[in-house]
Amino acid sequence: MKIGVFVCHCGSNIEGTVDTAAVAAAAREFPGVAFATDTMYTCSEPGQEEIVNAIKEHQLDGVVVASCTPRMHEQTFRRTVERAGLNRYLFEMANIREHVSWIGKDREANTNKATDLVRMAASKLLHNRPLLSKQFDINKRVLIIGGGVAGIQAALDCAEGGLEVVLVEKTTTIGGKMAKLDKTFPTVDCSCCILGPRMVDVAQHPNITLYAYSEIEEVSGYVGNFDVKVKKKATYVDWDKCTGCGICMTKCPSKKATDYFNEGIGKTTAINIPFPQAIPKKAKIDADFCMKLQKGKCGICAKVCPSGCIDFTQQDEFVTEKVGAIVAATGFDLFDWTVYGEYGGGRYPDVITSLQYERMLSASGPTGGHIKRPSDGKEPKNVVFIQCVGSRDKSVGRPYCTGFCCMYTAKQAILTKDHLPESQTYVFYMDIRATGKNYDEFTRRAMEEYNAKYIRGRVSMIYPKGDSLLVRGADTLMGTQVEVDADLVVLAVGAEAAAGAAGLAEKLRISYDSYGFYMEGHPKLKPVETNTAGVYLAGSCQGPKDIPSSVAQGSAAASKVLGLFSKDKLASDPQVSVVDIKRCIGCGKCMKTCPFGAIKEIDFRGMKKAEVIETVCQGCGICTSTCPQGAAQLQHFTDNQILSEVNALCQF
Amino acid sequence: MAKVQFIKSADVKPWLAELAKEHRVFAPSYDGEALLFRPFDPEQEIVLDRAATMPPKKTIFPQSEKLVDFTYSKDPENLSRIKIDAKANLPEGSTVVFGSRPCDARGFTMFDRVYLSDKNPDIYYQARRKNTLFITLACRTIENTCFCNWVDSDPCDPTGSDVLAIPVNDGYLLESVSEQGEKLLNSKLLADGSSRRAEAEKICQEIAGSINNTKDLTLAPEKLLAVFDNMEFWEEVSAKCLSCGACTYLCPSCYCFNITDETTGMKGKRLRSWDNCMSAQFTMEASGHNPRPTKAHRLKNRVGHKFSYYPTIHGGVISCCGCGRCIKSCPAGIDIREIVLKAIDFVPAAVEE
Amino acid sequence: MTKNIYLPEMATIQEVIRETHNIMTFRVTLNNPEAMKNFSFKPGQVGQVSSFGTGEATFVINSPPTRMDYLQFSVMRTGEVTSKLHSLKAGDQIGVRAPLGNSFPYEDMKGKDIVFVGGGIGMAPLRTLLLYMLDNRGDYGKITLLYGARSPVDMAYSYELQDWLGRDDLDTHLTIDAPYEGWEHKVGLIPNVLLDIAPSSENSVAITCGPPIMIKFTLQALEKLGFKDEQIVTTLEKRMKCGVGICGRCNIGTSYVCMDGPVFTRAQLRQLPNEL
Amino acid sequence: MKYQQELKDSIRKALPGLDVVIAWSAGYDPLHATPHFIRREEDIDRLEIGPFSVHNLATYLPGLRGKKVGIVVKGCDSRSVIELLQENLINREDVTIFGFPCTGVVDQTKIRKALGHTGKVDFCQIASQTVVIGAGGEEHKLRLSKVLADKCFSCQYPNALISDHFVGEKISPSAQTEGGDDLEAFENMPLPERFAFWQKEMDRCIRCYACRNACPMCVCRDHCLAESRDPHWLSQEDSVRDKWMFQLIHAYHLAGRCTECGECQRACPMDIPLLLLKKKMNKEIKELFQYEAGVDPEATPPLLSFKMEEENIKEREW
Amino acid sequence: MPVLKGKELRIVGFLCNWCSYGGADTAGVGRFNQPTDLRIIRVPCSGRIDPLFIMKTLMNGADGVLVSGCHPRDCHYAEGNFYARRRLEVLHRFLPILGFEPGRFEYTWVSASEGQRWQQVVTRFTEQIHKLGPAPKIAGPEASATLRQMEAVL
Repeated sequence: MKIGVFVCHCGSNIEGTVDTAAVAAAAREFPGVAFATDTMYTCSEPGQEEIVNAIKEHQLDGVVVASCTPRMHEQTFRRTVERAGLNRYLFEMANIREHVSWIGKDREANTNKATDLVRMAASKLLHNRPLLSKQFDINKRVLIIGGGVAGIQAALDCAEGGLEVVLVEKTTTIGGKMAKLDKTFPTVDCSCCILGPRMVDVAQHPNITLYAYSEIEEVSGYVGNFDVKVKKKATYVDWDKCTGCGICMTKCPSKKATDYFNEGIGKTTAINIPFPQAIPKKAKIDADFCMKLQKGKCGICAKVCPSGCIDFTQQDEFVTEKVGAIVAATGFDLFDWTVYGEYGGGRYPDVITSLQYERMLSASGPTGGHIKRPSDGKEPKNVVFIQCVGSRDKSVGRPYCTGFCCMYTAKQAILTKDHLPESQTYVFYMDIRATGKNYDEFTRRAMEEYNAKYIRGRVSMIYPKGDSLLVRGADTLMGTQVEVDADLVVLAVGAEAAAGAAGLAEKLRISYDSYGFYMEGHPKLKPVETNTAGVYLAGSCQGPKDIPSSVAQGSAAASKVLGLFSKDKLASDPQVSVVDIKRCIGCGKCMKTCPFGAIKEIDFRGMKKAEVIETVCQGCGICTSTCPQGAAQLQHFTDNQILSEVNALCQF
Repeated sequence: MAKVQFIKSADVKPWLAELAKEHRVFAPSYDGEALLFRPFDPEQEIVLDRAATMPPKKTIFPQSEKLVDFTYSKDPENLSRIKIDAKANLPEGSTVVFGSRPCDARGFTMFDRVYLSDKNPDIYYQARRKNTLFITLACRTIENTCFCNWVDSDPCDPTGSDVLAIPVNDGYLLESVSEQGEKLLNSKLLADGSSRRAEAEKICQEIAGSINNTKDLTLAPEKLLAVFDNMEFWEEVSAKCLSCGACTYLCPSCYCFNITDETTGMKGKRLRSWDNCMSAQFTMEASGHNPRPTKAHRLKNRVGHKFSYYPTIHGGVISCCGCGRCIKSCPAGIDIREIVLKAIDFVPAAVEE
Repeated sequence: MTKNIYLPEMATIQEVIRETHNIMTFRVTLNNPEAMKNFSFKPGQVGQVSSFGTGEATFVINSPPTRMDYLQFSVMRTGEVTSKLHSLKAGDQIGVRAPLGNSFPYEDMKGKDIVFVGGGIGMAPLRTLLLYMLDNRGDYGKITLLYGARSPVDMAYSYELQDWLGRDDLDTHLTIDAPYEGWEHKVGLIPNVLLDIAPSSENSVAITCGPPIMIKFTLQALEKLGFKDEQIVTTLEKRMKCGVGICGRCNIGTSYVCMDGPVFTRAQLRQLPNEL
Repeated sequence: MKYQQELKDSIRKALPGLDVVIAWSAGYDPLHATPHFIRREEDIDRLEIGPFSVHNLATYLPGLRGKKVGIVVKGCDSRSVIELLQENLINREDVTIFGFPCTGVVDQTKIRKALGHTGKVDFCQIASQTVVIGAGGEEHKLRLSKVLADKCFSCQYPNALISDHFVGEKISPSAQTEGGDDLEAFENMPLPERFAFWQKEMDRCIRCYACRNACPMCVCRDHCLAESRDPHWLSQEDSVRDKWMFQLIHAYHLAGRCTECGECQRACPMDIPLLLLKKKMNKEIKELFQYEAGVDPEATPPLLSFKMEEENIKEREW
Repeated sequence: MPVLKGKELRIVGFLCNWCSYGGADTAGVGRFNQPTDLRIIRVPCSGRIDPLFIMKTLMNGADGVLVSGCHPRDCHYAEGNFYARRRLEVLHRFLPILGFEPGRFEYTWVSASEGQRWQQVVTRFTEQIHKLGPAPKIAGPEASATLRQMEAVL
């Protein structure tokens, strides 16, 4: 190999403390180096031209640039050498700026170190091989997991973009948390009125296949070609026949079933449709409460159903969908606030969550939009809101800010006043976080126009006092203790990762943070991508988000999918692991440790061997360091390449 | 007429110290639990009453040696013009190996026929061989694994040695075998030993009598060839083989090697290192094809080479000196004698018409 | 002083020719003019070619002894050394230990009709003998060449083939395994094409070289055409290190491919134990 | 050996369904046994088990994959079988395991040392705790405990942990639970001495790779890094550096897989104390992950798995 | 050649591309002064670091080896550093049996944003190695007792 070495001055950034000419001179003595020079700004137009010309003039077949970090310009120079006809992988960088010139002033030591780094790069380069991407077909269908507002947005955008969409929702209806809300901030318009039509669009869109009351069982394959096994959970109702007429609900004798949609405010029937605007509007039997399923007696619903769709023998069903991309939009769950003993730990019926309160405010909710205390059904006069329940609290392992509670509390304070003009609201808060468009104005309105009393401080205890509650807390601005009589206490419960998020992440082979929220590809630059190609994120599964942000992410994820599918074929990153079938003994250790399921077992003339699925491999190299006989080699970081660097640095 | 000298047991070390002034001297001493031919060290005990774990093979045929040293140098005018300077360094100086056994010394005669052929002499081997002298110790005790008598040798065989030392009661009778050997016997520590020849001869006879009964291996070459294609035979005898190299590396007559290159920066070397025909790598071709793919094929070649091919090429001489180290050191207890005898006795199953 | 059998002659690559996607031909001269002038070999003999730092590999000298401007080796990329050789360019230095091994019995072939059957890289050893015979054309009878490859792009020495096809003292047949656009010659597997051409075995010698599966069926075809074992010559390939019968890995029973081979008649091969 | 006949009967019954049964028979002298491949009924008679049944026959199993194989195992050998099963290197349904209660095997190096040089060995009798060896025309009496392998003193699994046929009665493990006295002693040596120790020991290595090939868990054998050029970890030079590095490769590749059967050390013709490295590795693995190889066929070796929170790894203040 | 005699020791770092290499870059961008001994080998993930590389580096005569990856749970490849942690910890505990001071090898986690932390890690590790001094060197082929004698010309 004939290597060209270009040592960059980077103006005085490098030259200031490194004798680049001396580095280039030393490089001329290294094995394989046929040309070496120092240049002013290698990354500049003339600098790159110099490389191209040198490649042609000296018939170089490998290039080392000693300059800044490869994280900055590796791509730049790879394109440069490609322009000169070399394979982009016949290029190495020595980082003599961030790792040398900028961290010390000793010119002798720096020059020596820079020389070492160039030696290392040149030695590695001697072992580099041209690598080529492979093209492969893609299945232009997208799976969206979660039918909340983010999922709905992503589904509709993708469907509008002409893609076939498979939307999988865990519960019997799409709509997610937003469907439960009465109003939205800061416009105080009807949540259901905004969302409802979008939900109908989903139901009616010819490109969207909706699996409600379904979950992801298994995901295999890779970007462009995922195989997804979906579990359609048994509803005991044949949805093909169910018209959603609701007669069954009116006749069902079991009326003590948990009303999940209404957050447990009130009860519902064992067979039910969660709410009138549900999509799909289909009934489901809650097996835990159905007398027929529990005791074998009853079956009234079957008798009254005009379309004969009740099927008590129904089983879970599995379908496999082939898709090319996946959007996870699995949302969040509410923090279990009962860990707070000071708020009663769940003992006081009149301490409720904000979402329960939301259902109470909703005209289609269990109370028909009337605010009633759960304990006695009376209208409350004093309503106390407590902020940051399960947010910004290290003691319960939730140090992060949920972000949207300040706003919905302001909204609820306003609505409380609207519903009960005689009422007085109090808000115990830590800080008011109102950074969105028109947000701060909104919280001010709650205080100024709706007379919500904001008290900066935490609540230390809630006591029962007669038939109401006494809320004791601190007012840190006044520096005093305060006690407020409360007829109803609403807790602004924070968001946490949805139950099962971790399990799904493992199926999707994406990572999640220590709270269970999914990790985006890059905190700034890849907000909806994950580190698994072809898997995107939307909404609160990545971290708590309000509606506009969730919708924005839904659209962003959709645009990423549409962008991905704008090509007919995908190119795989050739920096992947390759198994030398002659060396492989089929022990399977690589398969066991691959975080991406990118290695499969194949049969080679009757012997078990490992094979890397190029398109799934992400290039981490765990298999390479696991394989005892060195059969699996991560391209561009092979054992020989790393050993050559070691040997260049330490030869006894 | 051979020179005959006598040395008292107590004078052995002083004599070796004398020899060490002019030669590199190797003698058997313990390194851990292994008895090895090590550079003579007056501080160390020399152990002569038992055969060494390793034969003194390394003294002429090092485990690895540099065949070629090469240096790259660039033309400063055109860095891609690279000159390569390749140099061979031949070993110099003379060596005396003390305490080798007749089988050990005889092993090198198997090398000689191959390494010192008229057509292609190996000059590295040649340089060491001619300058390495063996003061061989006749065996006083026989082990279960000894079978030098099967391969046309005996415990007092001087073949391949320069001096034969026969242990007598109070010392050793030293008989020169070669001219060079004779020159070693000029020390003042040595006395004329002619008077004790009879005693020594008696001892030799005694020992020869105590060795295991000999077997006639005349038919081995043809019989081994006859079972060449009988893979069932070879699979059975090789079943317990682990394909390691203990047998070959401890064998005084195994001479196969590998050649590999190593480079560091602008310098490099071409190494010759011991290789092992029991390893699958030995005949593995770059394409992945292996003419000897299983241990059965490889053991067949090893036994075949020693007891059939080599004798066929080299006038009937079996390329085994009967030292028994391969049996003793085999982690699976393979007994090469058993295999050869089995092949000789093998009667092909009658084919039913 | 005795020659050091392990020390290669330094040589310079004069020209590199890319034959196919995995075969390259190197034309080399020994650096020592004296050595180059005195270099003599016979068709079929091989050399150990070194890339210092990587190692040696064995290749037949496929230029004929009658054309001594350079020594030619054709290298198919299979392993470490061949890959390294493929990266070399004109002007680069290599080492050569040659000639090694035996040669084709070209003297015994005088006055006879000659049939060459080569497949893929197996054409290399045939080339040296073919060119030698063409350079001594009067000594030999009719010469037939059948050369086959998987496809036209896998055919080495394509630049010479036109010349060979055009000669009237050489009956050249080219074949590929499957139809290919623009291919004007035969299509079919070598043994089948050989049966079609059906060269006479009368006073003939067949020399064949190629991949094992081709050899197997070509031998059968030759047999059908009446070629006796003594009339069939082929060359063997084995992993070699020393090239001079010492290191001990290329033997088949008592025969060392590096010394007694690589050229064997089929009759000789039948005498060897079965370990190819 | 008490149960020998019972074992033979058991094998006789099973043999018709098996291609081969691996056991031991008498070796080249009365002090040695050798692996014995039983294919035919008449081969059974030569089977012998006892203190010379040193070889870990599990080593042969991966090479016989695809065949129906019977294997006689000591307790320690059975752990290798378990480990091979765990790594899917053999199929459980293809292997028939014959177990017996093992009362310990000898260490040939210790015998050799105890006897000194004797010449020919004529006989050997073992009666309870004494070994009587007839060699060089004399009788040598040795206490069995003087020549038993170190591993037997601390043996916790004298009975096969996994078997299809177990002959005899199970015996209880050794009272001595702490193995590795030599390791402890070694770890008390100053670092420079340890460094010097290995240099000296590795110097005499002849690179025969008996240690590797005798190891039941070294399943790469023909594809080992030791001889490979791509990857090129080692040169073929006779240097302590390369030889020592190979042992480190061996030890590391066995981390969490080694059952301390000691075959590496037993096979070494140069008597290099190779087991020490593996014992150390095992000790650390056990401390870190409470894991012992070759006990549970369903377990995952610790270096092929992880926990998000590692109880015993204190990532130092680094 | 490699080390500046008397000034530097040979210290080799293996850093994952996504976190620690970035952290070292961040330290550079921040102009956080560091000792010059360390040479960094970039690998995609700490999971790519075969502990044998570290052994090989030490066997080749390095005085110290430093490995750094993403903090646990932050691995770009989700699990790489979890495997690395186990393997490196085992190695760390194993090295003393060979006679290497345990402090010659350390592993740690530095994220791409932790430039300052990287500076501290490098400084501290370099100091630690200087305190230990040059590592004991392993004999090369020339040190084989037999060979040495064989090659000695009398």
